[in-house]
Amino acid sequence: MAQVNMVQSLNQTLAEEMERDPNVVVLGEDVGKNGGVFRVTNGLYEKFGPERVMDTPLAEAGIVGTAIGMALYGLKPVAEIQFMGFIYSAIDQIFSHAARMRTRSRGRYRCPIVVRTPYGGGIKAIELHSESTEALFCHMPGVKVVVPSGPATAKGLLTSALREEDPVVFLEPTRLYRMIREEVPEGEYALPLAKARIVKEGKDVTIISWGSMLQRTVKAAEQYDAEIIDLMTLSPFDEETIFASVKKTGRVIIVHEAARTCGLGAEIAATIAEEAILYLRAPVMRVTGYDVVMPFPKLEDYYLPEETRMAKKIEEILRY
Amino acid sequence: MAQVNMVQSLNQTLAEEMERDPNVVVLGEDVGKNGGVFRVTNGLYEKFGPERVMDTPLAEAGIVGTAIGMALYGLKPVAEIQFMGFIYSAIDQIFSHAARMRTRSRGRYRCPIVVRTPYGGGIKAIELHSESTEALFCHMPGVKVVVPSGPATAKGLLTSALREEDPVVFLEPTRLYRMIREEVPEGEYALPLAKARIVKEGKDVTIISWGSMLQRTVKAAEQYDAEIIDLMTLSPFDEETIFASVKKTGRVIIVHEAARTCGLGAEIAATIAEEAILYLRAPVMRVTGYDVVMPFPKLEDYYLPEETRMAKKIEEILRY
Amino acid sequence: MPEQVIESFEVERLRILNEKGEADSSLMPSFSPDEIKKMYGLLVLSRIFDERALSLQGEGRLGTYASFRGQEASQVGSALAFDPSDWIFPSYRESAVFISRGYPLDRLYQFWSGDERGMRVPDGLNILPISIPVSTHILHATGAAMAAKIKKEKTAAAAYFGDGATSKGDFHEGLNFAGVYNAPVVFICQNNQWAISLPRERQTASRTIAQKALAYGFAGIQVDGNDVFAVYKATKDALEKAKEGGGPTLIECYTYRMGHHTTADDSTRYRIAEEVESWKEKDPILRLARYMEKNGLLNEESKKSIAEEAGKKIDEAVSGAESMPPPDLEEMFTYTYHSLSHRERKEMREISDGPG
Amino acid sequence: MPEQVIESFEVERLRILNEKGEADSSLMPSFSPDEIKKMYGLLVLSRIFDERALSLQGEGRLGTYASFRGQEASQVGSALAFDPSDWIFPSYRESAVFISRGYPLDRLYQFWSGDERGMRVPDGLNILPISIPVSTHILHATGAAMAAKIKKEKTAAAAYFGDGATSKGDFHEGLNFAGVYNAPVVFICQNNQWAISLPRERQTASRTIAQKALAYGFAGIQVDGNDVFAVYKATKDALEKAKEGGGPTLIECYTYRMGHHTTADDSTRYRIAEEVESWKEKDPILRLARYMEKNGLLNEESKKSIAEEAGKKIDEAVSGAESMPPPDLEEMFTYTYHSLSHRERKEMREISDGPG
Ligand SMILES: Cc1ncc(C[n+]2csc(CCOP(=O)(O)OP(=O)(O)O)c2C)c(N)n1
Ligand SMILES: Cc1ncc(C[n+]2csc(CCOP(=O)(O)OP(=O)(O)O)c2C)c(N)n1
Ligand SMILES: [Mg+2]
Ligand SMILES: [Mg+2]
Repeated sequence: MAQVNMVQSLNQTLAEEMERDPNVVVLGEDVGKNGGVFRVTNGLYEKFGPERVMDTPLAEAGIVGTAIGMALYGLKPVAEIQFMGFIYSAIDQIFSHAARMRTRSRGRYRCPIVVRTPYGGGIKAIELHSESTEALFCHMPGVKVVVPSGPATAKGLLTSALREEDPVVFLEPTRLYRMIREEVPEGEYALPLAKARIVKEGKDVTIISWGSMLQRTVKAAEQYDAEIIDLMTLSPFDEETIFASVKKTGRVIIVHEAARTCGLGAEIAATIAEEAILYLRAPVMRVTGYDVVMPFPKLEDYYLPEETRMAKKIEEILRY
Repeated sequence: MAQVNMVQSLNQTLAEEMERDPNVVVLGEDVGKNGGVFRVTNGLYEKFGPERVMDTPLAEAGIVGTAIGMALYGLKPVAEIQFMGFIYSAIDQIFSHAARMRTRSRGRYRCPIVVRTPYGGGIKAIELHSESTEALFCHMPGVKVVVPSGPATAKGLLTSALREEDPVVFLEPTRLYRMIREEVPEGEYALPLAKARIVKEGKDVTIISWGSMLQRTVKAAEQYDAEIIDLMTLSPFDEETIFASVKKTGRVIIVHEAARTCGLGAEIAATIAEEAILYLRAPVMRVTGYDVVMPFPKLEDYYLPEETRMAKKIEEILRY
Repeated sequence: MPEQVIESFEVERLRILNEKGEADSSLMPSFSPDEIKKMYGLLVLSRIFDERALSLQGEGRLGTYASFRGQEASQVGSALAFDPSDWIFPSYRESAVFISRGYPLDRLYQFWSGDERGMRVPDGLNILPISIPVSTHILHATGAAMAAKIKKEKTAAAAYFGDGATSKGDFHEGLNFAGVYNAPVVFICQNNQWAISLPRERQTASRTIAQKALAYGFAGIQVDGNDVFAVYKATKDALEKAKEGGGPTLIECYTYRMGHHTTADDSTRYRIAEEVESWKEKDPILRLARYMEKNGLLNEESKKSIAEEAGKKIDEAVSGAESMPPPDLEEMFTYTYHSLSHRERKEMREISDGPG
Repeated sequence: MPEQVIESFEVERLRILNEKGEADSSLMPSFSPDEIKKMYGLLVLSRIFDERALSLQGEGRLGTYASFRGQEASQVGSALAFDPSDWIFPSYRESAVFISRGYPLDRLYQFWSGDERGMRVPDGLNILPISIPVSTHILHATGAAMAAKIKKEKTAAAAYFGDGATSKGDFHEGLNFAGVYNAPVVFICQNNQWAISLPRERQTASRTIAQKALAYGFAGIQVDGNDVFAVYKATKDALEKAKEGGGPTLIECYTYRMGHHTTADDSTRYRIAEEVESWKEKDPILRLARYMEKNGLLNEESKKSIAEEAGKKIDEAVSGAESMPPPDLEEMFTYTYHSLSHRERKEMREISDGPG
């Protein structure tokens, strides 16, 4: 097993799945010769040629819309949206078509596209290059939402996404692309979707986190006997693992980078309150981004939840 | 005061505000001669002419995007999206531009557009004519979301929306357009945004509802000593009124038509749990649409929350 | 080279059959008498399907319905040009395309009665469910055509849409991708002069829809959309070109929506009766009938028996549709994902606990 | 009329100043020597602004930056054609448009250093903040132009965008609305041959960008984008036409992006050095300098002093930008809405309780 970063891991996974399944094709802006602006598709163009690695015109609805057509025809398209901030013009294609093709045709057609996109802040980028609006997609039935938090989960989850029957929005935490190196299993390695992962067991508090925030959460909780859950699939999310942990700890903090209001944290909190309130020894708490437009680099460190803010919340909930 | 339905009330309000403020213009598909497919803009074209009541080409991003340009130039555009199911292709313009113009320019520019759209099911319509995805817009800082529940609130809220400094997504419950007639104040009548309304006071349970669901909620709760809150502005929503009621009743049910997962109900539940948990005598419960694509007419009655389902939940929470 | 003309373009219009029923033999595709009779039969079947749908709707037996009266030649003529292996991406006004493709008539009525099961396309039939959001399915046709090319299969794809659909970004992106990838796709615009209440001249300032193809580097052609022969020929030519690697084509079928936009619409609010009246003489069925009568392919008697036969099929379809049992509640959940999510399972239990 | 040509179109290309610095006097707008010197001054100032930005970025003193080297004539030439009352909707590569419009240079650097306050456009200056999402701001220009028309004000609006932007739906919808409403708007496409790594030929199959205007029923023209006179003239003509009620124009400035896409890009991955090399001779500043030298408007000495003066302005701008105090944390909340929401107030309190 080699030590690789997330970009390399995603890149290898794509290459392996393209090798395995001739129907897998990649499309998006600059994914070809340029290998993607983050190099996630590096070398695929050279290896699989322009028919399977398509540099597209600059049109996000076009990328997702043609991917849908390809999927209907029998391909397995992996569409890259260059930054999550540019997915909004493709939302109509995702919501009105990809998510509905199966139900609209009562099962005759399916639409197993994967829409990959880097998300989240912390890379000192300009406007709309730091979005984390995963909750929008979690609200839409028919779409799955998946987020890895490191090189190994990136491989396991992308492999599964590429073998899924349903459309998947696959969010890649930009800040972590090159930050973490870890051992990634070689060969076939698939992590089941809709299953969370317990990163660290603990008794005093459950912290639920994902993607960009996981690594910070783990650090922030080092001093505590915290159980840390990496949600991995955000929709549909793994209630079972959460409930089991809540029953054990009685305290829950949810951490996400997205704005608080109507973020996925709200749904998790509401679900726990509805179904596991008797186990709670404190209110479910959230550490999140603020309800403002993600600021430019000069202020982004104040926007993003970081360890101090998380630790404060842990203290608060433990005192409760 | 005359007895009017919601279509008439909205229509009169638009006419009055257009009379008052020459900068108010209306644009959208079929809003001119045809008066809108639901006739909300009926007669405005004849009264104010084609420059102030613009039949646009079929292009939702175009409608909202040009409205943004008009707002920047100093007009007060009211854009109609024919059905909420077609707003998705305009989401990019709303999220990436309307919501950010003020912050992007540090206050030099503002973007006070109103995007009106009929939402919700119950009119036996085909696909994408029954969406209720208000939560998407509540997750986006910089946008306000407003929903009337009857002819009078329609006037009061639309008047305020038309005088707002910020972009407003104004959702009109299609099912109620012609269902309810009530007295609507004549002349100036503005209901403040971000303020909820207590429809009925009560002691045993607080039921929070809005728009399309309010009228059913009121009926369902008739037999109970329930306090019913019509939220009216969904973003930013009125926490104060909610907290005050929770303190009184200790029990909360939230009713919405949208799919449960990541609906606005989740945020309200999470907020209450975070800030008012000590007052709760039961978990916050939700009565919502299911996590499926809104079905066609043959099944829509089973999808939409109705009185029996609500009453059951009231019984459940009172027994808790 | 200061002021220099660097490009020049032309847009053509094709018509084979005029209103008197006279065909231009130099352009006429070689149809056998049976083929022409088949065309006529489908035109009539479609017309009766449409009329029946309107009356069923009036009786509350169907939901809101979109009539295609006047556009039969555009739909039947083009649909007949496809191979079974080609892929069709229709909009909501294309019932006659479904009918020409052999789609079960009862399922069409079932769909319009508000039942998703009507769009369970039979296996092996390469047509997509109706796309309700205008224009957005154009991209799917382009994508499917790109896929066919990648898979090196000699199939083409086609999207049907209206004049209104050409204003939306998806049209633009769909045609642009098609041009760039030289995809085997045919874009069939039924320019019926109206998009609900918006007349064609207010939809776009370009004088034709066909010329919009110039923006994407491929050919656009306008055809008389009430001339079933011209529509057939233009579509056939475009499909052949596509499959030979010649890339996409935009076909503008110049036609007219004789009815209201849908049964929920009242077109007298925005258009004058004279305009509708003036198109009656251009009726596509009338025109083909005249041609056939002139050429001994149709007489009063055969006309009647064709209509009767079609009527019978429609009767059967209606009773077929109306005798279908209502959908199970579970239907609502079954197709959201490949398999039920945890949450859906809980919700299904909630629902089956009792009504509401 | 079976097969009939119903439309024909031409696309023109305009150039006034050739690479040797010779101007076509029949097309040359009447500039005073001072006006030409002003143009030259702005070209040089812009070039130095750009070079300094690149070096500041290299030192970590700016964030990711988009160089416009090679496109100075397209930007300065067009920007000078506007009246102060006209409205400009720029993209991220238009620093020279901002500079020509009189935008404070220090604010530009401030913006590129990752500080929103840099896009606090000074009151009275009719230019919008940079639009990061490609193409989407085109609609705003159309909307503003529609508003000007509604308000019966003789102003025009203009959007700047790249060749890549023409592929997106917003371009289509923006131009189509403009055509339909005959709006006083000018669409200025800087076709710099690349959209990050995608060459122009793969962006669209149409041979020119200019011809895309045909789809919307108005004129498109290609100009030599490295010829500041031609760009000025085309823009001026289009603006005048717009204000006279003649409707929109699409101007394709045919130019070249000499640098990487941004400082985060490495263009050697996808394009060959020879191509870049071949455009050096076409440099817009070089070309104007040659013209001016030929016409006694520039010599070695004045050239040097213009450059020095520009350098000084840039020095001042950099130190101005770098001496600005960091933004308050509250800044993050202040501009979300007209006034703080309840929730924002709570969150602000949370943040000011202490770091993080
Ligand atoms: C994206 C979208 N916007 C709006 C609508 C509502 N709508 C349905 S049909 C229609 C007009 C379509 O006109 P056209 O494309 O000419 O097709 P036609 O109805 O004439 O066949 C409109 C506005 C829709 N279905 N989809
Ligand atoms: C909607 C959107 N998609 C993708 C991007 C990422 N991106 C930034 S610039 C660019 C290429 C733009 O090319 P072009 O329009 O030719 O302008 P140029 O950069 O050449 O000036 C891309 C893909 C973006 N900013 N916005
Ligand atoms: Mg039409
Ligand atoms: Mg470019």
